[in-house]
Parts: sequence; C-alpha cells; structure tokens
Amino acid sequence: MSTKSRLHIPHPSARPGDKPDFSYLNLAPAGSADKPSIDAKPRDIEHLSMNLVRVLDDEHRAQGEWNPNLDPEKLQVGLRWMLLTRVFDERLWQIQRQGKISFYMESKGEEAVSIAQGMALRAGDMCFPSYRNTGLYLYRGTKLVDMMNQCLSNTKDMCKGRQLPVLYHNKEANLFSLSGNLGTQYPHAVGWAMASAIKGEDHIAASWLGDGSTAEADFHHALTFAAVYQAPVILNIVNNQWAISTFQGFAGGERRPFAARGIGLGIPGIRVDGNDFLAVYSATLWAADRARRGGGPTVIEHVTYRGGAHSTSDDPSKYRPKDEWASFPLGDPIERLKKHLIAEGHWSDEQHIEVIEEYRVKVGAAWKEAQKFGTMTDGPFLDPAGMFDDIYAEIPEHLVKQRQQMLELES
Amino acid sequence: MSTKSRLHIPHPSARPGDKPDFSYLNLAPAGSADKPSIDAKPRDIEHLSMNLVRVLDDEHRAQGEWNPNLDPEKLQVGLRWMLLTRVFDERLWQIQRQGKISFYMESKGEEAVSIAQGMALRAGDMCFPSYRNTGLYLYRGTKLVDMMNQCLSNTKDMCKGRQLPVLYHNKEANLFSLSGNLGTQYPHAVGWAMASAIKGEDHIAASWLGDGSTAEADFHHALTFAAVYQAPVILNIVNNQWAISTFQGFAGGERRPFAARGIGLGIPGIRVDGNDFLAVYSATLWAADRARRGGGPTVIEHVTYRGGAHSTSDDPSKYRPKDEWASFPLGDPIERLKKHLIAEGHWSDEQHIEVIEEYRVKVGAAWKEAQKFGTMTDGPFLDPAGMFDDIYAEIPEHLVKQRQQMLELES
Amino acid sequence: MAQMNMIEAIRSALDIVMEKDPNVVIMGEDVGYFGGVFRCTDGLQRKYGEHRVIDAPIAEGGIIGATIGMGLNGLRPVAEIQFADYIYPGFDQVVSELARIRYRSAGEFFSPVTIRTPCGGGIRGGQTHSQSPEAIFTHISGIRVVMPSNPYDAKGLLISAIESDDPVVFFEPKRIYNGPFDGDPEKPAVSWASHPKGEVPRGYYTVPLGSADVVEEGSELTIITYGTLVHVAQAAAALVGVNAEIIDVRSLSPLDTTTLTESVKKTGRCLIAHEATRFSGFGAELVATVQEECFFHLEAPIERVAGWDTPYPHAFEWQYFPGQKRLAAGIRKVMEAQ
Amino acid sequence: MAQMNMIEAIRSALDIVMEKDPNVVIMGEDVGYFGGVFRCTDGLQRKYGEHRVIDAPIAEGGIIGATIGMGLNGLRPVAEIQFADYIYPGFDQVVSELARIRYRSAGEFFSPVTIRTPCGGGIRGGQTHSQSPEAIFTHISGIRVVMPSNPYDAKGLLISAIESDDPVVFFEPKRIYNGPFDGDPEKPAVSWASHPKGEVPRGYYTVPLGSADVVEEGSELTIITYGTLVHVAQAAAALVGVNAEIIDVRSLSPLDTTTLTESVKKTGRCLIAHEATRFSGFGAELVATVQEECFFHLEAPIERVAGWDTPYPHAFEWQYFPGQKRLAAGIRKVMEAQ
Ligand SMILES: Cc1ncc(C[n+]2csc(CCOP(=O)(O)OP(=O)(O)O)c2C)c(N)n1
Ligand SMILES: Cc1ncc(C[n+]2csc(CCOP(=O)(O)OP(=O)(O)O)c2C)c(N)n1
Ligand SMILES: [Mg+2]
Ligand SMILES: [Mg+2]
Repeated sequence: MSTKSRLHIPHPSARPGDKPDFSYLNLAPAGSADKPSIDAKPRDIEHLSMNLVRVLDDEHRAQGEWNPNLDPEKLQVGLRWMLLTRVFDERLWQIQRQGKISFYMESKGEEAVSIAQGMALRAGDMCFPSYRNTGLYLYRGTKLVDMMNQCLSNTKDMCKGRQLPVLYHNKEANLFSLSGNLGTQYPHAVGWAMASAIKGEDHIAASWLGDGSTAEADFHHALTFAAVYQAPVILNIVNNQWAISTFQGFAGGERRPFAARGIGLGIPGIRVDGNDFLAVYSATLWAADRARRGGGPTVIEHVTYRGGAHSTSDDPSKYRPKDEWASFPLGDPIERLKKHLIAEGHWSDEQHIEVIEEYRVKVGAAWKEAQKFGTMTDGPFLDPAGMFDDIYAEIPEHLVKQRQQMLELES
Repeated sequence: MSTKSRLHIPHPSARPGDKPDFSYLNLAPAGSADKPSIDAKPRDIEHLSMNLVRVLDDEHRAQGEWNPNLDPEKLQVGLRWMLLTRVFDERLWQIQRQGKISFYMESKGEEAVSIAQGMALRAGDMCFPSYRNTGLYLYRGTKLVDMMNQCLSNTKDMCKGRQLPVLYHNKEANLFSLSGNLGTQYPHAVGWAMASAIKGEDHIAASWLGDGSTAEADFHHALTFAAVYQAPVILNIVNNQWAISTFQGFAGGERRPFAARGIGLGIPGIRVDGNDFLAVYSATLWAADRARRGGGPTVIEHVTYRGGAHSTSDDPSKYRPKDEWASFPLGDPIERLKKHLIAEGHWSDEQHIEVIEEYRVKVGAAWKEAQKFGTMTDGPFLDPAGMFDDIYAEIPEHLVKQRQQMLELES
Repeated sequence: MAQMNMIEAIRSALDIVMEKDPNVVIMGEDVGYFGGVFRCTDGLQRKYGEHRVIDAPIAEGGIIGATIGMGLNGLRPVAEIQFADYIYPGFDQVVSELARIRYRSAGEFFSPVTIRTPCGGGIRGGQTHSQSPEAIFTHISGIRVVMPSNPYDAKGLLISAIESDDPVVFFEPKRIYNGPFDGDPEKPAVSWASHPKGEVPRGYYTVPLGSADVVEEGSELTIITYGTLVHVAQAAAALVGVNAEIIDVRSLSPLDTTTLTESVKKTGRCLIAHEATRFSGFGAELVATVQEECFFHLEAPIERVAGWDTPYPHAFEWQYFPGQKRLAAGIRKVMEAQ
Repeated sequence: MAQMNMIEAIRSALDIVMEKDPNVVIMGEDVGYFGGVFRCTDGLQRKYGEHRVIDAPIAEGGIIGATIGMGLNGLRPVAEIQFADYIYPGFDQVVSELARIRYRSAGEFFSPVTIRTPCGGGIRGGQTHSQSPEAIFTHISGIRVVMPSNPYDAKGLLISAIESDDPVVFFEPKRIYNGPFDGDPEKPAVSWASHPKGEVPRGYYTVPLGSADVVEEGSELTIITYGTLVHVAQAAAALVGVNAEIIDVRSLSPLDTTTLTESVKKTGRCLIAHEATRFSGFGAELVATVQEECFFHLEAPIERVAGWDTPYPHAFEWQYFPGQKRLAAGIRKVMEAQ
C-alpha cells in the first residue's frame, strides 16, 4: 500500500493543550443580517444560511431588523427560565456525581435555544426535542419534581422506570417523548406537521437535533418530506461544535454552515447566533409565522457551544481544550441576556444573584420532595410488574405469563 | 376533521390526455454556462447547479466553454455505442414480451449518460451503476452474449441464476454488481473512493442513481461521507423526470435542481443536459479531473427523460401522456449526436441506418448464441446445486446438508 | 357477499376504513395516482383525495417516520412498503420508535401505524423481490405481526390492524394475491373464485388479531403454517393421505399459543412450514413454543420445512420454494418417526 | 501471556491485525482521536494514523455502506457501531448488501467487513443502550454472527473475524468487558484477572469461527448459552448443584450444531439461555435445532431462559436480566421434569 494518503480528515482547530481557536466561525456583526418578509422565496434568501442573524452587539444593545423588540418583562421571563434551567442542570449533575441518579446530560451554554424558542412558539405547536432541550420541558410547565422523578426512575416517574434519565415527555404540554436514538424524532415532526396541514389546522411542529446527528438518515428523510409536502415545521440544528469527541467537521460542517443543508431542496435556512436570546426568538417567530401561513419548512442552525461534557459518562478534557468555552466568541447566552437587560436598565447583578439563590432553594426543595417518591437505593420502589405494561394497548397473554413468572422469582 | 388541507402535493405538469408541458424545466441556451477551473471553490461555482451545461445548440453545433472538442472519430464511437445500447434494449424488450426472459428494463433516451461517461472515465475508475446504465456495461466490454446469458439465467449466466435480468456485474471491467435495492451502491462508491485516497492511488469512483432514489438514506450518507473526507467520487443523479409513476417533484425536485443537493455540504453540483453527449462527456471529465487531483466529490445531475416504461412490468400510459417523450425539449441523445455529426460532415443517414442494421444482426446473432446455453424453458439448465454456493467463502455444513436434501427431492 | 381476490379484499378493507374514519390516510410509493404497483390502492385517491392517499418519496425510512408523526397527531396511517425486501431502510423507525413509543412514554403517546407490505416469492422477482422477513419483526416486542392466507382473512385482519391502537406489520403473500397456490408449479394458476375464502362480505367485518385459525381439522398430525404455505400444506397432506390438522397462524405476534398447542397435544405430531429461510426463521419460535408446551405429547420430533438458508435465487424459485414435494417429505418423516 | 480484560483483548486483536495487514482500517463514531466510548480503539489512531483509524459521521448506515465500499477496494475494514441498539439504521446495508454481494455476483465481488458492536445490559443504559439483537442477524444468510464470553475468545475470534473473507457481525457483551459476571447483582464486580480466560497471549492467535466451546463438562444437563450468560450459567449450575455441561456457542451463525447435539444426546436434558428477549430470540433456533436432532434422547422439554419480551427498562435491569435465580429455576424445572 502506498503511504501517501489523500483522504481528507477534518481537524478541530484545537486539541487539549492548544489555544482555543474559533476563527473558523464566520461571524457577522450584530444587526447586519437583513430580515426578509415571511413570504420570501427560498431562492432569494439563501444568504441567510451563510450569514449570521445576531441582535445583541458587543455593547449588549439590540441591533437591526431582527430585533424582536420584546418587552423587558418578557426578556426577564426568558432570563429567569434560562437561569432555572442552568441551576437545575447544575444540581442534577451534582446529584449524579453523588451516585443518586444513574446518568445525566446538561444543556449548559445552550439554554437560549430552548427558552427563546419555547417562548416564540405557541402552546398548540408540537415539539420533538433532543436530550439537550431541558429548558423546553421546564418552560412548557413540566414540574421540577416531575423531571427529577423521571431521573430517579422512582414511583412518580412519568416513564414508569423505563427510560434513562432526561428522556422526558409531557403530553399535555405537547412535548414528545425523547428517544435515545439520535435524529429519529425529526421525521416525526414532519409527519405531525403534515397531519396538521391535512387537517387544515394552523399548529406547527418543531424539532431539534445536534450538528452530529445531521449525518443520520432521518435528517435527510425529514428534510425531503418537509420540502415535498411543504410541511409547517421548524427543523432546528443545534450546532454546539461537538458530537461527543468529534468536531462538527465530521458531520460535514467544514465547508458550509448547517443552515444550508436544506437549500438544495428549496428549504430556507437561517443561521442564527444561538447564544443570542433575541436572535433565536426572532428567527423562530419568523419561521413559525412562515410555516403557519403556508410557507412551509425552515431550517434554523443555532451556532452555540456545548459548555459542559457530553454527558456524565464523558470527559471532554480528553479531546478539547479545557478553556474552549470561555473563548467561544458568542459567549454564554445567560450572561448576554443579563448584560443586555442591565444595559437597558431592567436588571441588576443583585437581582440576578437573588434569582439564582431563589432557584437553588426551589430546586433543592424539589429534590427533597422527589426523593420521597424513591431513589435508586431507597424506597418506595416502583412495582416491577409495571415493566410489562404499555408494550401493547392491552397486555397480551404471554406477557401476563412472564409477569407472573417474574413476580414469583422476585418474591 | 376540517376539510381545508394545506398539504402541498406535487403535480406533474401533464397526466394522460393532457398536452405534455416541460415549461418547468429551466433550460439555458447551449454554450451559456461558464466552465470554471477544476480547482474552483464550491462556493464560487454554485450557479452550475442551477444553470444547465449544454454544448449542442438547436442547429446541432457545439458551443461554448464546455465543448470538449472531441475528434469526430471519438464521437462516432460514442454514437455507435449508444446505438448498440438502443438496439440491444429494443431486442431484449421484445424478447421479454415473447416470454423468453422474465423481466427487462431499458435505458431508452438515457444512453448518453452511460456512454459519454464511460468514455470520459478511465478503465481503472470503479463504477457503481444503477439498472439503467446498460450502456456502461456494454461500453466497458461486457459481451452481448454475456449480458443475454445473465437475462436468461442460463448455464453461462455470470450471476449463476441468482439475479433478476439486467442486474449485471463485470469485475474485470470495474463494474460493480447491480442491486435491486435503490441507492445502496452510492455509499459503496464513496467508500471505494476513500480507499483509493487512503492508498494514495488516483483511481476515482463513480455512481449513478435516479431522481426518485435521491430520497433514500444512502444518498444522504454518500454525500455526507464524500464531503467530510473529500472522497474522489462522481455522484451522478440521472433525473429522467419519473420514478415509476411518480414525478420527480415527489423526490423534492420542484424547487431546486437535484444538482444542488450537495451544495449545503460544500459539494459542487453540475446540472447538465443529459441528452447532450458532449456536455455529459465534458462535465464528467471536469469532475473526474477534479477528483483525481484531490478536489473531492462532484454531484452531476443529468437532465433527461425516461423514454420507455419503467420496466416490462410497468404501463406508463396509466400515469403520463403517451407522447411526452416526443415533446421533451432536450430530445433524444442519439438523434442529437447523429445530427451533430451529420452537420459537421462526419456521419450520414445512410451510415446510421447501416450501423443499426449491423447491430441488429450482431444482437440477433448473440441472441442465437445465448439460447444455446439455455433459456427459461429449454436446456441446458443451470445446476440448482449452485444455489448454495457463494453465500460464504466456503460452504458451511448446514448448507451442504440442505443442498443434499434439495438434490434428493429434485431427483 | 362478493367474490374477491386478495388484492380486491385489501382494497375493500382500505376503502371501508377510509369511509368510516376520516383520520385514516395512506402513504407509500406509487400508491396514489397510480394505485400501487400491485393495485391495492387503485381508485382510492380518486375517491378520498390526494391528502388522504399520498404518493411518497422513495424513502421507506421516511415513510415510516412520517406516518409515525401523523399517527401522533391523531391520524391513523397505513403505510405501504412496495416490497417487504425494501422495508429494511425503515427498520430503525419500526424497532426504535414505532414499537417503543407507547412503552417509553408510559402510555402517553402512541402511533397506530399499520405497515402493509407484499412478501414472498411468486413473481420471479429474484432475491430482492421475494423475501419473507417476518421472523425479524416477531422478535420486536411492541408491534403486531400479521400475515393472512386468503381474501376473507386479509380484509378482516387488515380492518382490525388499522383499527388497532397497536402498530402492525401486515405481510401480504404476493404469490396468492390472485389465487390460492397449492405448491405445484406445473399446475395452472387457480383463482380465488373457486375458494370459499374468496367469498368476502362487501361491508365491514373484522377478523380478530391474535387468533390462529384451524383450517382443517385432523387427528394424525398438526401442520402449523401461514401465508402461501397454508395452501401447500393442504395439498401436501392430501398427497400423502394423512389426516392432518392444519393451522393458519395468521397473527404471528402476539401468538395464539393455545390453538397451536391444543392441536399438537391432540395429534402428537407436528410439522411447521414457512417460505422464509429456515435458520432463525419464525418456525424456530413455533418449534420452541410447541415443544415447551407439548413435549410429553409428542411422538416424533417437530419437523421444520422452510426456504433454504440462501437468498431467493431468480432461476431456482421452485427449488427454493418449499412446495408440495418438500412438505410431503416432511410429513412422511414426521409420520414415520418413532 | 498477559492479563487482559475484554476491552484490552479486543484492542490487542485490532493492534495485531493492523500491524500485520496494512489493509486493515477501523471506522466508527469516536473511535479515532478519542479511542472509542468503551476505549476499545484507544491508542490505535496514534499508532496507525488518521487514515487507518477513522472517526466517522454519526450515520451507522453510512459507516457500514462506506466500509463495504472500502472492502470492495481491497481494504479489510472493521466498523464499530457504538451500541448494538444503533445498528438498525445500518440494517439495510447489512442485509441487502454486505450479506449478498458475494452471492449475487457469483463470487466475483465480496467485502470482508467486520462490524464490532457492544451489546447487552450492564451500564444501566435503559432501553436504548442494552439491546441484544443477535437473533435478527442470525436469520440473514451470508453473514457470520459471533459473540465471545471472555477475553481469550474475544481476541482470538476477533482476529479470525477480521481475517475472514466473510462479513462478520461481532457482538461484544459490554457487561463483561471488565470482568466476568455471575448474575448476582448483589455481589461486587470481579475482574478478569481472576479468570483463566483473562490470560491472553500478547501475540497473534486465532479461535476459529463456527465452533462452540464446552466450557464445563457435565453429565446431567446441557446448558447452551453465550455471552454474559455463560458465567451466569456456571454460577446457577453450582447453585443448584447439578453436574451440567455448559456450552458457549460463541459462533451463532453458522452454528456448530455437532457440539451442541452431541452434548444433549449425552445428558438428555437441555436448558438454553440468553439475555435477549425470548420470543423469536436465538434460543428459539437453538431449541429447534436441538429437538430436531436429539428428540429421542430428551427426557424433558428444552427450557428457555431469556430476557422478557419487553424493552430493557432502566429501573428494572435486574428484573429483566436473566440472572442466577432465573437460571436456577430453569435448571430445576428441566431436572424435575419427567
Ligand atoms: C443512532 C445513534 N447513534 C449513536 C448514538 C450515540 N450518541 C449519543 S449522543 C452522540 C453525539 C451526538 O452529537 P450531536 O448530534 O452533535 O448532539 P449534542 O450531543 O452535541 O447535543 C452519539 C454519537 C445514539 N445515541 N444514537
Ligand atoms: C429500496 C427500494 N425501494 C423501492 C424500490 C422499488 N422501485 C424500483 S425502481 C423504483 C423507481 C426508481 O426511480 P428513479 O430512482 O427515479 O430511477 P429510474 O427508474 O427513473 O431510473 C422503485 C420505487 C426498490 N427497488 N428499492
Ligand atoms: Mg453537537
Ligand atoms: Mg427517475
């Protein structure tokens, strides 16, 4: 075999020990992207997939056409939910480290995606999230204690002990059940949206997946079906630069932004500063309005950074610089919205610390409450007989028999 | 359920009884497309995926930068191979209608794709064709009688009776084995090309699939892997407007040409007049050179028309106008090259008829020959014992036993 | 009552359910304007519109994924996969999603998709148009697997499948679409008109999921089979001249174990037959179940007759196919063993 | 000789084969720079370069499809699928292509891909990180299916798999990556260092594909099993105090029928155990094969002990897992039956 390989291998800009380098991100200044009307032809707005929708500038002021001009109260609400998400994540991470839950995944650094989008969508819109949309579950009203019960697989677990921690669902709140399989929810969102269109309703669907997951077949199926039937759906790609240990270049992100993935099918793409609450909100509202008025699907790429480890099973110091997040040019979505509100005179550092404190207490109280319903080590425990339910609408004979056998063995 | 559905359903421009209408094809005049250098950046040549590379104009003259300036002799060779393909197809179709083979698929109207590309590639380049690349198998030297033996599943069948007619292969000629499953060969081509790059060789790979098949997962996988590793591969999409009964709009072709499918991944796309031998040749050479010099993959969309039925099992008069092909603005690739050669003074109607006659005789003789090795109804017959071979490198015990049982039952 | 072949029976089932429930939609390759390559949906788009009988992109994974989403939004989708050989690109959506949604969401979400797909040999389709992959699906808890053997059952089971809140993979043996086939390739094809189960009520009726059918009562031997082989088994039993009890499994999963084991307990001998390849085929589960329950009643080893462990070769359909001769040999072997 | 756990043994196999044959390449998610989420490829990219140990996009179908193409071009690829639960998106490429290329091209083309994938429970991974889908693959003719139960076999079998011109799906029971597990969740984990099969030659050796291993000789009962359950079976037999012959199938397909049936003919009783769900699990084929060959030697019905026909629930790993108690109950049942 010849030794001169010509295979291109993507390389992250920095590995452990290197200086973080985000020069590969093509960042536009805040306010520079134009905002087309929602009935613009995909062909005429292709540049939005290459550009970057940003509202908050370096002085923390809102700029340009995409400024959603939200009331300060609404922004405070957003900030609070992001903070709650962060506090919740921190606590649950800690709880996992103490061995009280088996596993956890946090969304640190990506809170704006869940909260700003949650606020821009309507309650009747159906969400098909990924495991990094914790904020969405919170914002749409899933109780802290219910989320914790799920992570504990305890007697009040919404999943009846069947799912890994964080794989929540909330039917009432139109939040689909999370899957461990990457990307599988994307075509569901499209099918749901198609059904909405078939029924003549104006609900839309939205789904989320990571940069890495765009390589999966379901991504392609979802985009194709969405384009063919002009399904009213928002297809979010949360580009947090990493997929476990692999840099987004391994998902094909080196040459074109992920937002451009649909343009070959005629699906408009918006590349948005995913850590800019205002920009995310605004882009989502645009895509939602477009979809609702029959304009079909939009791909939104959120440029963000996975602030933490992939999961509690991961150790990112093995494959990326420890301080990479600190150097991320789009910063931290919470800090940015906080500074914006402070700059506008609608928030203060004191308030901020207070709210965090308030949430710590709240989360702590919820944790106390949750433990009452059982933990991995202490009862009450879920009845294992339940593991045979819900496989079919009604339990069939062979499972009745197996349940019987299991109970006999356990007793 | 509300009755007002907002689901978009693609519609072909004409159904049986309607007047054919190809106004949806965005046709550029011959010679209008610019020809970039092979090291052009994908971003700078995106327009090639929207435009249309055409060389032959309405007066049958070669125009513009993409004119490959081929010797008349070479063009005659191309014309002859296209004619042979057509004559072969016609005869085999007839043979199927007579009940002598079980099934057939012709490539009528798409011969330029196989022959011009076959000629533009090098012998060491590996091809992963679709079932509509009959010309490629012929051009690369598969004997007529061998192709017929395959269609007959007879004692000389290269597939030993295992495959449906037309699912040929030719290892020596670097033609991969055809699959009944759509699109599965696409990632193979990419993997083959990656191996070539790994080994530092300059062979490239090429693959073909139809407009309809672009919706399959393998299409996405192939494009993604090709983009990530910059594999030296040409990914051809043969857009013949139909996928059995469904119009290419059902594969997402309504809003953007298929050539644009890779641009979101940074893969350049060339939309080419698939019935223009010169244009196809030229685009292929460009992409092959680019790949060979380390420039990575290219998507080529061939705009053509499926002149015949999908297969012998199909009746297109049920779903499209009978005379649609006759109205196809890009005509018939054979007629067009013929007229070009005649216009240039290198061919004549007489010669043309003569060659057809010669090929009819040749094909007829091959058919006579082939039948000697057995037909569906007349021996010699393949030994059914062979059905247990080649499942594994060596036949395992259980298959020896099953073979034994089968032979006992058959005797 | 009307005379229907299996295609007509399936079409009639679809028609009736669509008429009855506006939430039923059909999606698949070539199912709409064209009416399906096997004509099972012929006329339905004209009757119910393009928004209920939907031509799909060629992406089996997409079809299954999208119909799951529709089902989550209150529709009751019927997906057609053109050939069972092409269901594999959608396999992940079936196993990881369709089969699991109800379970993982503790009953909150479910999607009642029915996947129809023609299986088995019979059109000289070679290795990629002849497969019978049902065994694979029976290993997946959370989906129902059904395969009818005649027009009457096809219609009744399909209506049940679509109306069921469980996902169903519904295999249609294409060899018997137009008429029963007794396994002798030399004989001319017969039509369903001559078969009692070709008499099909025009209106609504159901055949329950999860119940096997005793096609012929007998005392000497139980033949457990399904799909095309039901007819072959009948012919082979007649050929050998054995008084066989022939059971059509119909619902492969969940399985009606009782009907099977009661019969074997009575006859003491058992042959299991299917067209799919033998190794780890569904016959293996049937053998395992029967021997577990009926061991002390068995007078001979349970015999399996199945497709060989090879792909389905174009030239050797008849050598591959477990026809009368092979079944007859199997029957003799079971009858002679002692 | 060295002490190795199963991860180290697998890594050693890869290292040795890569050293020996420059055509061996590895491709998978996180396998390169990072060395794999289970560390099986740790250090190999540093040693053999980025062009031989290749990080892949997250597309299992793409990984299998691309490695097939590499194999067609003379390389000998080892694909890693991060969890067996995620092999389904690549299922079509395995069934329709990898398994069939040699057959359909009458031996002209083949692609010797080995697919490694961790399976089974053991990391509290819930229903999507715990599956054992081996049965499904055993139904596909043209691929070999292997599952080792210890470091020695893992290395020897993996070398054989990679060197084989047949495609192999190589399942690695993740529960025993770090040490044998006897099925009692209450006991502390042991390490391979205490197990004779944790002694692994540093260099090249092979364990042949297609041969089962008699782990323990015995006379009263044959236990046929593989993977993690080999160890559970040993413990359960000891618990019951039965003189069991324990067979580790190792190569599930093609299957070493002789070793299995000879043992059952000798003992007259048989228990079959696996972690995968029971219905249409590989145990069904084992039962069917054994009863076909050994019927007249059997003194009791063959008993299957397996995972329940449910997904693998996060909270109930231990109720789902066929542990010592369940196997012991199965053994008693087989021993008491008459
Ligand atoms: C089908 C499938 N393949 C592989 C995995 C294992 N896995 C879990 S998360 C992950 C990385 C996903 O990266 P990305 O899509 O970028 O999402 P992120 O974690 O960055 O939010 C992988 C490979 C999986 N869960 N499902
Ligand atoms: C995976 C798969 N799904 C479905 C089919 C059935 N089928 C065979 S050809 C065909 C249409 C293909 O259309 P296109 O890709 O445009 O190619 P063309 O026939 O027009 O050349 C279909 C649906 C198949 N062979 N494989
Ligand atoms: Mg990511
Ligand atoms: Mg086509």
